[in-house]
Amino acid sequence: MITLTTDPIDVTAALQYLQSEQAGALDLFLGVVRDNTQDRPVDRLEYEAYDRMAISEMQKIADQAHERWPILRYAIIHRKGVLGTGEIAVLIGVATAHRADAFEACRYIIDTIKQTVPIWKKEVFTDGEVWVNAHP
Amino acid sequence: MITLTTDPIDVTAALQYLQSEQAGALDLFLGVVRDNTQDRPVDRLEYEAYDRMAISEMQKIADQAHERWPILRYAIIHRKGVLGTGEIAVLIGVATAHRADAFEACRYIIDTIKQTVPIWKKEVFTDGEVWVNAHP
Amino acid sequence: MNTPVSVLLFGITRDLTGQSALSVPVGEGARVCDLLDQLYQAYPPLAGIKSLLVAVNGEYAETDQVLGSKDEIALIPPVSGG
Amino acid sequence: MNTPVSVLLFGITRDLTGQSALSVPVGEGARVCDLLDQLYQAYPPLAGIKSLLVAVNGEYAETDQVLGSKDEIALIPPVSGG
Repeated sequence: MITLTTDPIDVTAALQYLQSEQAGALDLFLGVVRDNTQDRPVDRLEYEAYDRMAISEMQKIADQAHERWPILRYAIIHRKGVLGTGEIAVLIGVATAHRADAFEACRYIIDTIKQTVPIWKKEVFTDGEVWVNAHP
Repeated sequence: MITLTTDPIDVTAALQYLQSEQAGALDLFLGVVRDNTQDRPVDRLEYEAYDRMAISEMQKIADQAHERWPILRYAIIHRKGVLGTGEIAVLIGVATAHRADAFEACRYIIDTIKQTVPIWKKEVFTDGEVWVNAHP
Repeated sequence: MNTPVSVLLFGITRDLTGQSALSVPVGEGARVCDLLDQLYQAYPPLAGIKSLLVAVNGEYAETDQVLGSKDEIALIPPVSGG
Repeated sequence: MNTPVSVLLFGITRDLTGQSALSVPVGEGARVCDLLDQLYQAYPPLAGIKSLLVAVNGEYAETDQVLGSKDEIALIPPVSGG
């Protein structure tokens, strides 16, 4: 299940979806908006996506993970729009028979998402704003 | 937060507890009762604990994790008693500023729990039962 | 003869150009690198971005990929999702 | 002179002995390994367990640790939590 949404991420619904009779392990990663980056107070984050490509790139990552690990169910949900501190920006959930696979696949997915999926985050501070990673 | 309980594990309450203003990453691991072990159908699991020592050993593991990773909040909840398939046997949750720490600490905690904490699991099949790991 | 290609802009590229889409007249057989050269000339601040990739029809493109007028082209500044 | 120590049993050790606690008379200055020897003689099936550790007052004990009559002793067969 891959979702790109402006709505708040519903963790309970995702956990429900990830249930499977054969699953012995479930790893769930949540990326949350922190209240500071390098000690500079963050007021909010603004996430923007190239929707079509973001979804197809997330699908590629899920397919690669499926090839490498015996995944029973997965959920990838990325938020976009304006997020305040404490809000969930991304949810990755992986259910497998054994725990090593769940941890590894979950981490692979979030690590790769951060490298290849066309989603951009602007940090808005009380005294300015910056597109993350954009400058040398 | 360390809990050993006969009650069903409340994931939502644990996630609530794990929230923190500084947390940018939360990794949650759930160990779930599968419907089969080596293709033999499992009817239920029975978990038994040496309560006093199980709690102190879990506390040691949490303390070790705290020394190795900058953990903001953690939750370790282990179920005991009779569990049917699909029920959560263990929940490990770790909130950190950055994701690598959350993944590593969470995995360290569950891996070490399985090695040192005096909790025993009996698999009850439709045609017999066995204490897991007890025999050569 | 120049044909226009349409280019979608996101994140910092949108902020630097003040546009969320551009119509850029490129020569027949123009490649991704030719488009980038033109854009750098028109909008010099784009050169200050750490790494600027181009997607064609929703896929990352090599710099020598030839562009067509019906392609959906997008500038992909360094991503920062998650 | 033999003094009894109390031993808690869990999991497979409880099943094999049919007891959840035992009172074992051990000699003065008996160590963990002496207690295990006595238990193996009284309950030979215990020797079939892959690895049998002993906890004293809630801590894993070395085999040469000396036991006292007020210690809370427990047999720890291979754990299988999680």
